[in-house]
Amino acid sequence: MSLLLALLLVPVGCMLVAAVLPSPRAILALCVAGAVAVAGIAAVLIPSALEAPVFAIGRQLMLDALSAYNLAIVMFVFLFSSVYALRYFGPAARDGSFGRGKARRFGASWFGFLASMILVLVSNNVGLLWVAMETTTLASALLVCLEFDQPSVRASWTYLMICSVGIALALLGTFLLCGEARNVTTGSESPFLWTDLSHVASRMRPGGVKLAFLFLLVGYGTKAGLAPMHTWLPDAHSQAPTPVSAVLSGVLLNCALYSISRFLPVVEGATGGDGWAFRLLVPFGLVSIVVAAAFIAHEHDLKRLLAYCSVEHIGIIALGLGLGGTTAALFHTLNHSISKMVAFFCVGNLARDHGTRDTRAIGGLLKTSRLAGAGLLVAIFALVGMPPSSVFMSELWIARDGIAGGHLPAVVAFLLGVGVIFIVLLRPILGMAWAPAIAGRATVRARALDWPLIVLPLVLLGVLGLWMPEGLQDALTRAAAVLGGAP
Amino acid sequence: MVDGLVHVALLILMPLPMLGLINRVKSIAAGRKGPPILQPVYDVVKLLQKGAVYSRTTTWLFVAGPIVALASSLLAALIVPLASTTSPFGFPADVFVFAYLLGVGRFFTMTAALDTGSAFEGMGASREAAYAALAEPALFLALMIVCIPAHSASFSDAFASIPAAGGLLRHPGLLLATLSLGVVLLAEASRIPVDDPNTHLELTMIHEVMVLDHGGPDFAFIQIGYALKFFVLGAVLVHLVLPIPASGWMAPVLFVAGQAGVAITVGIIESFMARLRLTRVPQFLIGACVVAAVGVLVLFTGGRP
Amino acid sequence: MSLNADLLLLLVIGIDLFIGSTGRLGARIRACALQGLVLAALPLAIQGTGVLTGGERVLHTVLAVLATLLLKAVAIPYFLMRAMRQSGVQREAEPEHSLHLSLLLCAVLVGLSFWISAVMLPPPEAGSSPLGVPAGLATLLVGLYLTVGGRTELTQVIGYLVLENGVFVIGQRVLGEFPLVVELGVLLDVLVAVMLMAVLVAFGHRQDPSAAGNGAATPVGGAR
Amino acid sequence: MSSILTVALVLTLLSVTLFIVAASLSALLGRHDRASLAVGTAGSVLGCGVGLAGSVMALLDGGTETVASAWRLPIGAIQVGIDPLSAFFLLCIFLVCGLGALFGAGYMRGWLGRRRLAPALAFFNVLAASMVAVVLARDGVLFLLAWEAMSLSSFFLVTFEGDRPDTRRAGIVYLIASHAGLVPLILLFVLLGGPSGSFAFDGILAAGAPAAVLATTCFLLALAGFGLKAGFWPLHAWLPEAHPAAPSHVSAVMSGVMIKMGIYGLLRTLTFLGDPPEWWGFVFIVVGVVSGVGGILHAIAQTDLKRLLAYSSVENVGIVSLGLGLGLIGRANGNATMAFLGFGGALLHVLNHGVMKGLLFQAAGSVLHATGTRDLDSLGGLLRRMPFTGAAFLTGSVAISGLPPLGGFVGELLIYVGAFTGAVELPSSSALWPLVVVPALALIGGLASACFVKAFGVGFLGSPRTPAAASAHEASPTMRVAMVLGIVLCLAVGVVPAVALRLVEAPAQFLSGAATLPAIVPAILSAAMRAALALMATVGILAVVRWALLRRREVRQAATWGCGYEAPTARMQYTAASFADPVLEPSESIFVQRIVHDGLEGPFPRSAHHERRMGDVVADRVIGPAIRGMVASFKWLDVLQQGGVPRYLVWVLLTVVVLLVWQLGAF
Repeated sequence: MSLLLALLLVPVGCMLVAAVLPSPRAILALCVAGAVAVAGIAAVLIPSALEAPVFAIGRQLMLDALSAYNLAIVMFVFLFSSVYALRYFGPAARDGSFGRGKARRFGASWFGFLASMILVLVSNNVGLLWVAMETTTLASALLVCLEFDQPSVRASWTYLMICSVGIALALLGTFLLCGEARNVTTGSESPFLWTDLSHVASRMRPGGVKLAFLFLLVGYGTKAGLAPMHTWLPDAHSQAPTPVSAVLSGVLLNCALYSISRFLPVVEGATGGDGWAFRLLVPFGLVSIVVAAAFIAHEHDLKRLLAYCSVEHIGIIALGLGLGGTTAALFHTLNHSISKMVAFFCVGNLARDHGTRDTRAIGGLLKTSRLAGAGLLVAIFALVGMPPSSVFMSELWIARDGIAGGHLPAVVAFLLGVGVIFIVLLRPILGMAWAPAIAGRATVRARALDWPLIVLPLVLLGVLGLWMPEGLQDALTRAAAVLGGAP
Repeated sequence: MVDGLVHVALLILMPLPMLGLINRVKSIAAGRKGPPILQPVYDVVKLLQKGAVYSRTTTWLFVAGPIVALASSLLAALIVPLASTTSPFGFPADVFVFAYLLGVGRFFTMTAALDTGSAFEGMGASREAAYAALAEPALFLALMIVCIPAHSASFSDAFASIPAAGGLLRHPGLLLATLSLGVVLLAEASRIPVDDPNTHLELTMIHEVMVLDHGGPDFAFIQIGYALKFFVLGAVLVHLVLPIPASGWMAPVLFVAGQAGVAITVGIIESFMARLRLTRVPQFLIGACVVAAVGVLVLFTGGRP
Repeated sequence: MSLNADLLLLLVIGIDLFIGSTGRLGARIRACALQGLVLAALPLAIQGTGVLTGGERVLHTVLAVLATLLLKAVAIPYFLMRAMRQSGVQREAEPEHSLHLSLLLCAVLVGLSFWISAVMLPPPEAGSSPLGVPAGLATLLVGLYLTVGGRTELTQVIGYLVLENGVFVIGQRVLGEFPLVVELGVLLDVLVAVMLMAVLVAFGHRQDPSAAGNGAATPVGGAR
Repeated sequence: MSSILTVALVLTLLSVTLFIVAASLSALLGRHDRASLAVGTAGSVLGCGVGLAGSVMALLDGGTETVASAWRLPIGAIQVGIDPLSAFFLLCIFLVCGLGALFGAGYMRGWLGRRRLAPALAFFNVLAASMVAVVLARDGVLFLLAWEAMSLSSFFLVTFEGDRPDTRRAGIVYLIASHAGLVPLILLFVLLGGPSGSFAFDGILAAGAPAAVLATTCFLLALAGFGLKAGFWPLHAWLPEAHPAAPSHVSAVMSGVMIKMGIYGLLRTLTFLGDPPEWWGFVFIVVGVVSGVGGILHAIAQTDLKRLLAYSSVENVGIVSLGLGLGLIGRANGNATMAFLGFGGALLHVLNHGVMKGLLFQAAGSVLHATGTRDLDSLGGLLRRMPFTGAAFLTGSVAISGLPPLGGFVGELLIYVGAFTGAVELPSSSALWPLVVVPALALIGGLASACFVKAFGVGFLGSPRTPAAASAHEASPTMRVAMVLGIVLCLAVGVVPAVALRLVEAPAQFLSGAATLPAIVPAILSAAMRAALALMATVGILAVVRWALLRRREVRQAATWGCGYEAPTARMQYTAASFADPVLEPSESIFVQRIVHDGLEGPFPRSAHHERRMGDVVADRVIGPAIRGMVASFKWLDVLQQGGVPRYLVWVLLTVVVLLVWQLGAF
């Protein structure tokens, strides 16, 4: 299917074009146009991929229900973030502080980032997956240090270092797994392709596969931001320009988790399907939630707050997978991406309006910049799982599936952890809402572009909390079927 | 019908002289002759004929206080059987209504006291509130000891069943109930050792200081209401102690004798006991609650009667 | 399996120990380059030189060997040396442990990796070098040790490269050949290294490298 | 399925629609305060009127009906239904919310021009709608949704004056509390829905009563989750913070009905759990005694009028809990009379408390409106200046002290009789438990009298202590209308208890399983009515007598007799704290006292300040330290995020090592 290839090549092409375009504003426009184009291709591809897997380049690329579902989320967030980038860098592009060099660097890395994420999702080859994953690190590290000042370079350095080591471990895991697979593949079967791996899984030796999975889990888990390997995340997410933060938090983590989850059916097939691999995710999920709670309690930087909140939600998704709530976890992925994206947009606007991201220094949230303030408040309410946001629904769903699977202690710990985060995350935000507006700070009117960027996703969250469209339900079921589930 | 008439007659004739009797006993114990037994009646009649002086601070509530206090005591007195085991106004569960009627009277007496805006009367009201709250459980527990054997929360049934249960002496629970009720009587009727009706130091008074500002008919109402309250609680005590028959001429005689006994006992207590320190009063009342609680436990040991 | 492969793998381990025992950055970088050279030679040693003259995967192998050689043995060490000179740091500032201790630790790590591959992993297939996994593992562990224990960014990068080399060796041992993706991976490592180098240079310009990377101390940032 | 029920259900749903439309409109009219006030109020009042009709119809019909919709929630389903239990609580909601909205229309005018009113009106309507939805929900997910909407909307109402520090504190405390309560509720519904695989109440009921262990777990979870909302001691700590902070008509709704949603939830959960073991009833009795006595003692200790009322709500849910305990014991022992009396008394008290606490909060609000303060010791003499408000507060005070002839008495009487019935008719091993209720209720009643004499006496009687109190003005007409309606309701329940009985009859039978109305109940209620009427008649007669006596006599005005002291000032009146002291003295050790005292210094001291605050023992001794401890214990995790790249890598490696060691056996 050539469309699948186009999905990859269009961003690559945009990347090359962005690297040579002369005007920053043209590059920003290209970002939007390119994102629209890729989203359009994805929109054509996804329905058919949900029905049956789509292949390209001799089965090296594949888009099945699971990756199509994730691709939809990626494209959604990416599209919105591209528009937001226009809004975010627009003023700087006009006054010259977003110069040509920076713009080119941004445009190229932006599309490189998109291409690598798409590659993560569409690769049918575990090696290719690894390469794509590494590429996302590279592209996003460039984006993180776009400003190239001390903190951002430092954050970028930490990010590169930790994730590279992590991903090296994942490579080791990949080698080990493929080594095991190589012993049992016959004929045209390749030890590198998902499609074949799942066929031969039952013939592999459980011990070797388990060892490989441990490395894969820690390796890709580092990239996904599961605690205690999450340490790079708050720095990188808070130092990146806001559109980048939104994509990092909103979808890059999902991609990493997607990589782990892809291995689950293979490992399960090799180990007799007793849920060993799924169970391994549970402690990571719980630890992530607890660690996030602990750090949110002391944090004052808005973007770092959101970054830790991502650690929490990735933990919840991992927990959901581990407890047998595969569908719920996938639904939660969507909800988290949307809400985190909006939260970052709002924080970006607020930080620009107030000149700071320190929760203690911002007051009159709902007065000084009304739309961004209200949007942040609503987004945070959604993120902490307040109904009627869909996050509440997916968390409830995970709890239900966990109980149905007989994991009472884990569910109790999960609910308690989420409850603690509810409090510690809302406290600074409400503090900003209640604190008197800083004297002399004029009310900042929202631009026309801000309205759809902030309001649309929030409305979507509310709608999804109260109404499950037939199509989404179907997609979730099909995507979950790819993963199977913990017994 | 006759019973009802006797009831009303006793209600009209006895309460105020009982107070006179107490004073007489105290005087005699102090070696004085003392005022006539009917002195309280004379006082009330005189008060009823007087005009009134109202504080500029007060409102209609100040006037309402004595009226409600008297009305509630009157109704309570109609509920409790006097010289009989039936009362003209008895009904199922009247025990609870009885206690709450006394509560209404107290509520309005206290608010009337606060209406004057005087620190003294506030002081009295505050103490009244505290001690009444502590006396309440004792009263209810004691009444339960009486009512449970009768399987009915009505005074008529309960009093009728006491002789069947063997009276006071055969029933240790009943004895404890009597003790407890005695304390409640002293507290509710503001007698020594809880309160001293004769003191002239406002700082130490409870009931008297609450009604300092009332005069004329209002004060008369208060005095009558107060006497009725004493009388009706005394009546309950009498029924616990003496086997008052359901009817017949013996009933009024026994009852009047019993009430006189109550008055004399109170008079003797007042003569030979000092007022408790205010901080000790709660202990005294909690003690009454504990006694009544023990009475309930005694009642339940070996199966409920 | 030829003797050559065993010798090469032994050499890899030896280089690990050397890197662990020297405090001079220049020496470490050179050792790294040597290790890259060895790694480039490894496929030839395993598959025999005959692979260069015939067979279906000639081009493939040649390219892999050349890429490895070029990158791991030449380009990266060159960049590292440049970065070292620019940052002005010649040796590990005040090594945390004495170098003897460091050497001892590396020796223990090497021992550990032999033990792990003997006890925990399945025995090697007949005909393949028994040294493959232990050597790879040892390289990996020493690399990790250098990364974690490194006090300057340069040491950490060197450690990371050693670690990569370890994964590379293990991959070769486990998979027996270079699949396309591993080659891509090698290329990527270069990119990573270049990135790291860029960062390093940035640090060099902005002095105070010792405080770098302390995320918790990052002040609450401005409008971003 | 009867057509009356269908109509009733449609009417209640219509009321929800009206609330939501009113909420949206008043929010959209954001900048036009007057318009949004008018629209919001009209919507609430209209909705409550419509809903009231529906709920009364359903209550009189006494049947059960459930309707499922085809709407797809992500999980769960939209299912609503009405049965006697729902209908009764709907009645309470519509009554109290309607009066609250009416009062609020006048009350909110005080903020005109100073604050945007639209949010308060919108959230008030949302609160009403969500409470109705809680009661109508027949699916766990829908229930939780409505429950959280209720918490959230009331949170925004509590923080209406978010710029005040104490309000902020209250808001945070409230948020923490309501979320802490949500966790057990989620677990509860997940556990209940687990076996049947769906959250629908029908499904849960159809799955049959859960096994004993599961039932007990569910019971305890419900007690924790719903008890927190209901304000059971010691889960009450949020209540005295949150309720006073809200605008007064909202406090009225929160105290009057919102905390009763906790009671509703408990009762609804009990219907799922099959036949209750006896000890559940004992638990309720213990909870009731502790809440009642603890609540009222803390109420007496308060000098803040609205805080006092909030603590009194804790006391009153304690009384409700006593009734529930009796009902459960009755059911466990198969004694339908006792069960009916217990549940009936509890429900009647729910209704009564809604009305009278609504009235009291409205009166307190009108005082706040007029004087700008809630501090009792800054008030005084208000009855002269605000006769309507004073009468309302007095009526509420008498009623909430459980005194005849007002409503509060009837509910307590039923509970007393229920307890007595239990003490007489149960096997003697269990009979002591109901007997405990009698002295407990008596003590609570006595203390409540003391509390409200203090509140009314210090606040409304005597002479004004501050200029603000001296210049107080009467409430506006709409506020007065609301209060008069409240007074009438209080009186009506007390004087015509048969009507009140008709309202609780169906739900009490539903809960107790009594096939018919126990014969003793009408007898008692008619007796109560006679007592109330007789009392009123006697008071009337005596008033006439007094009038006749004084008609021809001299009636003079003078200063209060000061025992010879000639220059009394208003500051010399007895204060709220002094009044409370003798009552609290026996129990002083349970309070956490904060005494601020800058003592007299030197031979000629200028002025001195002495202040005593009675803190909440649970909040100050347990919850506060627990939360601080938790936050402090998070500190040690900071080690994860210190030390830069090398240290971060150590964590990654450590994870690998731990995993390897942990899973060593798996290879």
